[in-house]
Amino acid sequence: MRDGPAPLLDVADLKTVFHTRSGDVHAVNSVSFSVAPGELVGVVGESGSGKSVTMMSLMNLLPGAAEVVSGEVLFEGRDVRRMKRRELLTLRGREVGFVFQDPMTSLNPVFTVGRQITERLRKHMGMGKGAARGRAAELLKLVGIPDAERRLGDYPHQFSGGMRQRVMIAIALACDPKLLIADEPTTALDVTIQAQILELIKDLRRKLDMGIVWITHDLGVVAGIADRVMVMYGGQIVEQAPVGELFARPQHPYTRALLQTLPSVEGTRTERLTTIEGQPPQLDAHPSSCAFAERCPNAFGRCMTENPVRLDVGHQHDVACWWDPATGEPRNV
Amino acid sequence: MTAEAAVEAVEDRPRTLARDVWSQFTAHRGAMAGLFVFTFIVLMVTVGPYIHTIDPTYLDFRARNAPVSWTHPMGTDNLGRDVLAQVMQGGRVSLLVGVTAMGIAIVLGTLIGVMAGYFRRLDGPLMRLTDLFLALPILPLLLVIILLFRDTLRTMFGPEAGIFLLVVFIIGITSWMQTARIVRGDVLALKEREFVLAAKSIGTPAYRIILRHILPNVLSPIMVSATLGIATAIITESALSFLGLGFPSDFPTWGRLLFDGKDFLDLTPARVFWPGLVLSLTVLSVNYIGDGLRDALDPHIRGR
Amino acid sequence: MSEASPRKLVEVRDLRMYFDIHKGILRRKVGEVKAVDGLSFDIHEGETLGLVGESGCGKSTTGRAILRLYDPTDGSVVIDGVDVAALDAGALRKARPQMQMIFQDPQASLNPRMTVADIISEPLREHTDMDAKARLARVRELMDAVGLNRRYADRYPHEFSGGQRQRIGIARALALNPKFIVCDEPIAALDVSIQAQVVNLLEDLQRKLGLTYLFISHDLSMVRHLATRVAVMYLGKIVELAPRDALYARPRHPYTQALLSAVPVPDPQVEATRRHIILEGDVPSPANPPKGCNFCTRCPKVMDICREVVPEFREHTKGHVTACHLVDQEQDASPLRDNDKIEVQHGEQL
Amino acid sequence: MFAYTIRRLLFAIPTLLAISFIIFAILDLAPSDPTGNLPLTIPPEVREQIRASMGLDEPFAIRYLLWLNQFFINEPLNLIEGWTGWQFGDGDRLRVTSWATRSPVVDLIIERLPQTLWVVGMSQVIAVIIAVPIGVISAYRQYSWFDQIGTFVSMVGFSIPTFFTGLVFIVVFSVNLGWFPSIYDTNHRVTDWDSFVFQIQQMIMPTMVLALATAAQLSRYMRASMLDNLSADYVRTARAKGLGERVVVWIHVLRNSMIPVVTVIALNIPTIFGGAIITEQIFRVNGIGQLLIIGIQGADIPLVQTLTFIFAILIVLFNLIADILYGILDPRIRYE
Amino acid sequence: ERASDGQLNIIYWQAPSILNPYLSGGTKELEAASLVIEPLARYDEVGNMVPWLVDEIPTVENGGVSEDLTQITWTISEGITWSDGTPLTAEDAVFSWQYCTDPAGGCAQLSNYTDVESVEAVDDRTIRITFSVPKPFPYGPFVGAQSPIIQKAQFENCLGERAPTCTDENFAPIGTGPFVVTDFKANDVATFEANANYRDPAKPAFATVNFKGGGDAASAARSVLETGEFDYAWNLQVEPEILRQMAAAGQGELVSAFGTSVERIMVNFTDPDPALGEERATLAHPHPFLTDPAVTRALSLAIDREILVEAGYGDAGRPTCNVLPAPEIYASTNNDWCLEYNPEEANRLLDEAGWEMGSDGVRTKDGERLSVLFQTSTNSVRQGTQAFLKQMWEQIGVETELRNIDASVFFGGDQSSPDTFQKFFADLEMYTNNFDGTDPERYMANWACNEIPSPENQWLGSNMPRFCTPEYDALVEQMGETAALEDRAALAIQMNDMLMDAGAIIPLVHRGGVSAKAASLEGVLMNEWDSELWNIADWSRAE
Ligand SMILES: Nc1ncnc2c1ncn2[C@@H]1O[C@H](COP(=O)(O)OP(=O)(O)OP(=O)(O)O)[C@@H](O)[C@H]1O
Ligand SMILES: Nc1ncnc2c1ncn2[C@@H]1O[C@H](COP(=O)(O)OP(=O)(O)OP(=O)(O)O)[C@@H](O)[C@H]1O
Ligand SMILES: [Mg+2]
Ligand SMILES: [Mg+2]
Repeated sequence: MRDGPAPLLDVADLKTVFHTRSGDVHAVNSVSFSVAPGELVGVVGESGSGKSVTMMSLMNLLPGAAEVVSGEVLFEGRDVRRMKRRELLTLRGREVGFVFQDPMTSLNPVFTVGRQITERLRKHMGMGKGAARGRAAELLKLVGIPDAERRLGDYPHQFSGGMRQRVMIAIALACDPKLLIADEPTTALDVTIQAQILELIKDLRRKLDMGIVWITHDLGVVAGIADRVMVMYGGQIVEQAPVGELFARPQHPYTRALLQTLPSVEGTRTERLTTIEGQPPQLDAHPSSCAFAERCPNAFGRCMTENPVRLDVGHQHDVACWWDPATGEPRNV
Repeated sequence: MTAEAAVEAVEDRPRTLARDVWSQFTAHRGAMAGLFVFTFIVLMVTVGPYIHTIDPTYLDFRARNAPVSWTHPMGTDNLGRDVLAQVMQGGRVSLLVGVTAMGIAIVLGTLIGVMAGYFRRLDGPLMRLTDLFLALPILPLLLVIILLFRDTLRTMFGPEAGIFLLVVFIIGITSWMQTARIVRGDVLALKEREFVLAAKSIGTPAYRIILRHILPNVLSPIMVSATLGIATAIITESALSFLGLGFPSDFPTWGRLLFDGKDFLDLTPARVFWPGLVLSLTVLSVNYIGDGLRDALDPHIRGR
Repeated sequence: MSEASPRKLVEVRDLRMYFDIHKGILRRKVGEVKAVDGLSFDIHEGETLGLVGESGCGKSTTGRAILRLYDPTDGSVVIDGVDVAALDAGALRKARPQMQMIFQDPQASLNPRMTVADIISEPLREHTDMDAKARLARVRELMDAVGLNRRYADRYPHEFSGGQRQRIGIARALALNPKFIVCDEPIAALDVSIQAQVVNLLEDLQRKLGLTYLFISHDLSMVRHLATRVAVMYLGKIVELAPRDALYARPRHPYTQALLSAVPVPDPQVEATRRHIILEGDVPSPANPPKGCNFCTRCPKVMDICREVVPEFREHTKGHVTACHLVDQEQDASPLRDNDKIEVQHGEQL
Repeated sequence: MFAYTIRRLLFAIPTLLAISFIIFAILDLAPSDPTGNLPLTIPPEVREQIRASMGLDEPFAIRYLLWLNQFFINEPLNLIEGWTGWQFGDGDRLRVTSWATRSPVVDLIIERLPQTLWVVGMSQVIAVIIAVPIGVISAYRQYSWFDQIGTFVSMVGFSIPTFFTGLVFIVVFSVNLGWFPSIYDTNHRVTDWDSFVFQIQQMIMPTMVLALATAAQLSRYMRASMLDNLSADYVRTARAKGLGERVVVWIHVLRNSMIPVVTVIALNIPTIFGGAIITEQIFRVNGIGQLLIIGIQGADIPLVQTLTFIFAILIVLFNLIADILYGILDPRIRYE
Repeated sequence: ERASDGQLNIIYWQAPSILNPYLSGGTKELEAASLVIEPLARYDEVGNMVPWLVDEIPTVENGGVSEDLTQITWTISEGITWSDGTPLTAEDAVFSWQYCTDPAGGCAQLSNYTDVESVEAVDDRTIRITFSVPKPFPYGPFVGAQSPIIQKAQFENCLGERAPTCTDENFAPIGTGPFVVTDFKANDVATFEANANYRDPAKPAFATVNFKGGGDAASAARSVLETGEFDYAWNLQVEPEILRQMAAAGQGELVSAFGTSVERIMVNFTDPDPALGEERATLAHPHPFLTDPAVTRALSLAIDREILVEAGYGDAGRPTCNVLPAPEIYASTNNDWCLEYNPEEANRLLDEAGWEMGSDGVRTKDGERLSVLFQTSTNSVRQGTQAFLKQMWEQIGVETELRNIDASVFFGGDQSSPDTFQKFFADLEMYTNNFDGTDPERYMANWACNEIPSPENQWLGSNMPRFCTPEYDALVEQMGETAALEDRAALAIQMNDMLMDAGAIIPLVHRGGVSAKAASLEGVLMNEWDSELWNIADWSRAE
């Protein structure tokens, strides 16, 4: 499956645990994936499935209670988890850009937007004050904020939600990163603004040739921009395929259910929505069974005793499920 | 969300809020230690005098400035009074002052805070009133009020009860403002919460919204203010004693004992050490209990 | 569709809700946020009117003003023959059981310190004289109706999942057998997999109990699924109101068009070929709306007249109302032909 | 912001007037008497005469208005004259006069301000210097041993009355160790290095007593505020930008955390003046707190009235400052 | 040699608020001012009058006092100058009199000029004072710290109403004393330097004086006895064991002297029952039981005064049974029965008088309980004493309720306050009183009938017990006409005994002053009759 260019990011067997008062939460369980340069990988999954935690684990941006217990993160072949502090800072600052979930709170309210952009430029691009300002204004223009020069002096609260999200993108893009990780950057926004931003990203991606990881739980968005999609459930990647392939031949029961629950603005209107019954899994122990088994219409004995491994089903498509939808029978592996 | 759902999946027995709070509270080590110490002190001052039966006001001239011994576990003072007996007696008063004054402050503060927060029309006047009280310099006023009303109260309730009421009243009436402000802030936010809107859409009248929806939800800042209130009231009482106000000198309180004993630091250190220790321990334990309560009552923390 | 002419349950006329802005040394009123600026529409008995629009355009305010949770600045709201906008406190309280609301955030709309049974029985306590036993029986009934396990009656909201919490909210709204329910983004805070459950529940209940919904949402695909007719709001005004299929198939107002085109479709093939209308800029502030048409600052088809004259709200085809100069002009050029057809189609569909 | 400030100032006026009236009235009702502390050998007639010479026989309203006039018009004019050398009228205005010293109250207060400001001011500075790092580190390493000990110590500091700490300080550092003087020399002038050292020595104990009590409280606020902010999303953003931990904590988080703390500090200052009363008493700093106590003990009503009222003004003023600071520090409020 | 011993550090824990003794009657002000301004004659440490700015004390014998006792003539010594170099003249004395007697000035020392008809400057150095009545003891004006001479040139514009506005003058009077004010901070600190024009060129030994105030007595004592920061500390009303322990540090020592101060219990002969309303504590209603001498005598007998002294006063107190304990010749010995602590006798007396012990331990007679309300001013020693008394009286079946009132209220004499010692709305009250100088005439007149406080005289009056007998009044009168010292002494003793027998006053402790001085300080002669600092010019630092 990795036959394209050498991967920009390669993650293997990543495990992250939250140590809380009421016990450990295994938020990420043996996640492996890779991102090629210039590739846009969409990550979908329901709330709490570990999308954000996975991405934060990569660059060690987890909150205090969390711990990456195992796994390997290679960025251009360099092992991120064994990096020295300084090297890690440079990696975060120069080569990776992050856009976080909530634009309303992700900017520091007491510093001007200009300062929050130039800060990064000055530290990691070694720019002087003036140069950094110039570049910051350029960036704001790039993300489509009018009157950029003047708005550098404004504070975050003077921007609307959509504009703040664009500022976040500007910060993320400031040092021409090789990898952009965007964590639900449009979930909080209106559709029209979301459309603006999606357009912007498509545009930038063409221009800058970045690898992008785009987290969302909106399958529509994924369908619109991603090259490849990963589906997460219960802290694991349960399915992974190029976008067309996934929508055309979803393999995992969760993915299939998800696609069916969605009404659409176009096409035929369903009379009744399909639902996924049951509760999301509890993450208090390392899984010994399939996390989706309890809600799965096709679950059978093996699902309860053995956590499925990811199986290649061809067309660069792999899935972690013991059951084969094509045959309607368990896979024999 | 998942965590809560998870909780639900595991436990089927119905749980109550109180039990939840309690289990969270017991997980707080400091708070439990505080509760233990506080209980111990309360027991000491309530049950103690039945075990150590020396009359705290009895002057045993031959035993003045006695060192620590079995008969006088904390020694005696310069007039031969037993310090332990006084500490226990004083503790009753100090604790009672703390609790009652705090009670007044909390009731007033909550009432005014809720009124100001909930009724937009009352907000302005009540907050001005709060500002006014905040801006009143307490100390001189305390003095004057005590001087003014001491006699009336004394004749009405007797010397000790009278001054007790006065001290408690004054501390209470001058320390509700913080609570009022905090409560008002919370009520302002709560008022906009959808469950209050939901109650309104049902047609629940204002007073019942306040009782049913607002008050229980401002409970946690109130509880925290309450614990802080006990602590400050005890300290304020002792400061009053320091300035020669407050209770008559033959009526021990912890502050009074400290004040009277401070010059004897070299001679009979036990006389200052023990009241100082119980005073500090009480304030400390109450503060820790407050800390624990805050955590336990905070749904954000509890939810996780 | 108009032949059957179902009874109008709710009639909103020229509803306005302005919030005052105070500024300066003396806190004098210096302006108003025109959150809702002259809405008129009807809701028929048994139908679902979808209300869509961007964040901050005044959807929630509309819903609340209709239920008299805000005192409207102007206009009338007649629900079942009673003008609730003009009722006094006592009469309003009596009218409350008729109309209920389901809220956006299931967490925030439930008092975290009350048990489920308490929450659901609160309306019963306020409006009926049932005793505790009768109330509990009714609560159980309601919990069954919304698909909550009866055993959970004395649990607290935080012990439930989002979807379950929303069910509690729905049960509370149903307690007094209301005719009309305002659903203020009841699914926005829910996960995709749970949204469907709640929407299905709402549909089932409507069918069973003959409820009338005002369904507020910014999720156009859900609205398409659920609503009978759809109103599109922009900056305090309705810009387009039409039967659902007419609106989705043939949006007329440029804003509606942009909105629909911006909704991503979960199908890579469709997405690859779809043309998105990308609007420039942000929504203006309702405190300071532009002169003329509210949409003129972002409209891709803006004309000079739009910056001057407020477009009128006109019913060009039966049941399809638009407020747009462009539509007016097109209409004038080619009076009523295409639209007749469309209308007929819709009539059949409904 | 400006309008807001002006508005607050305007609101302060009726509040202050109300307070002035309350203070005046309550103190006037007080049964204490300026001649109460005179030796008993002074016969009653003489006492009567002394009272009359103090203007005690005027009716209440007149005295109140007179006092208002003196306090709000005459004294400010005098101060302006003193500072600028300008002359308004004949300069012979009736002033608020203390009964005990027979001298203008305002002069007494001005004379005492330096030591109070020095001690209270320094204690605040030291309190902040102690409290901020403790609060920051406690929060940054929440539940570490540093945090636990910090919490414990600050709670202990919070729960011991200052009169007690002060005394222990004197016994330990003055009597037993002989390091610092137990009595503050208000006449001391700093002229050279040695006198500077002495000034520091004599300030250490009163300042520390106050500072410790304040720091205990401040560090709690600081910690809570830091905890709030450390988990905020923008911190993650800052880290993601590749900023070092030091910059993240000491610039991004601290700046935000200081917003509530600074207002707490500002609100605290008037109470410190109150708390300083006891400290001043213990170390003979003889600042305005001690003046107040003497005034109360000596029933020097004009002095007490003026001082309490000045305290009230300070409280109102610092409330205002707190609010304005809040606005200045927090841009969300600044552009209201 | 003048100004050779550096700085003298004095601490008065109550700080002086003004340096003009005419505008403040407080001891602290008087004593601070005594460094600067002086009277014509002073009392020495044993109470003898010594000429100060004059060469000799005028008497009838040396012709200084007229035969009819209405005139006294003082002659200022040669060459006495103010610190500004101008000579002290009789005019200054005349001015001092005018200054104090101006009705609008509010002079606190007015009583020193009682009955003075005129003060004249006969010549530059001769002052003649004329009294309106014969004065057997004509040494009121210009004798002792209470009535010093102020400079006319300085205070000329400060007469009457203007007195309080002269802040500069009041804070830095010019005097003839050994020191000159250099700086004065009211209620805080005063600094002085040696007077260059002082009459004795070798004095004072100290170049400067730092006169600090504030804090409390215990810490003032500590600063002299333990830390050695100060040389002299005044009025150390501290528990004796503390003082003793501090003195053990060796930095300094305690000095004490006895004057006329007596801590006493005043017995209310009138009924303070609040139910009486307006007539509360007036002669209209005699006290239900305190007028019974058996009761007061029993109360007195049941007091172990030794314990009170030991617990509260130490070396600065001794038990006394007289309200007039000094000077020596005035002290009665007829009441010494009370020195012996004798509860049995007290119980016997009460039994005899028909007071029967009740089941609750309180005696009753005709339904009247022996229950007293006992008030005093707030002060830890007094509260200790109160507690002891309460316990001692419990032994004889007397129930005591204690009350303490802030001193400024208790002694404040405010019409509206019910808590003043003059209203005496209690059964017993305790405080200390004394008299200035050595002559008890005015003091003993305190218990005349016309001195009884009542609503009619706005409760002004010094006869707190409301004791009133014609015999006593007659003695008061007689004393005003008697000149010979021995006769005056006999009269005083007689009056003292009369009060004791009636039980109007229960004396407890003869109180002395205690001060502390640094070990290195020499020349201190503790004086209770005049300013403690009376001879500060003679103080010096040991080598
Ligand atoms: N600070 C924390 N403490 C404990 N558990 C946490 C914490 N943060 C996240 N988790 C848990 O980790 C799991 C994964 O969370 P994550 O935020 O990655 O989900 P997500 O897929 O990003 O969801 P969403 O779509 O809602 O953003 C969840 O079960 C969550 O409860
Ligand atoms: N109480 C209020 N005071 C002042 N302005 C208000 C108030 N409530 C709402 N507004 C303003 O009115 C406008 C409409 O708000 P409303 O909440 O109705 O929008 P909405 O369409 O429901 O948005 P969302 O999709 O975010 O819920 C907004 O600009 C809002 O800022
Ligand atoms: Mg996430
Ligand atoms: Mg809304």
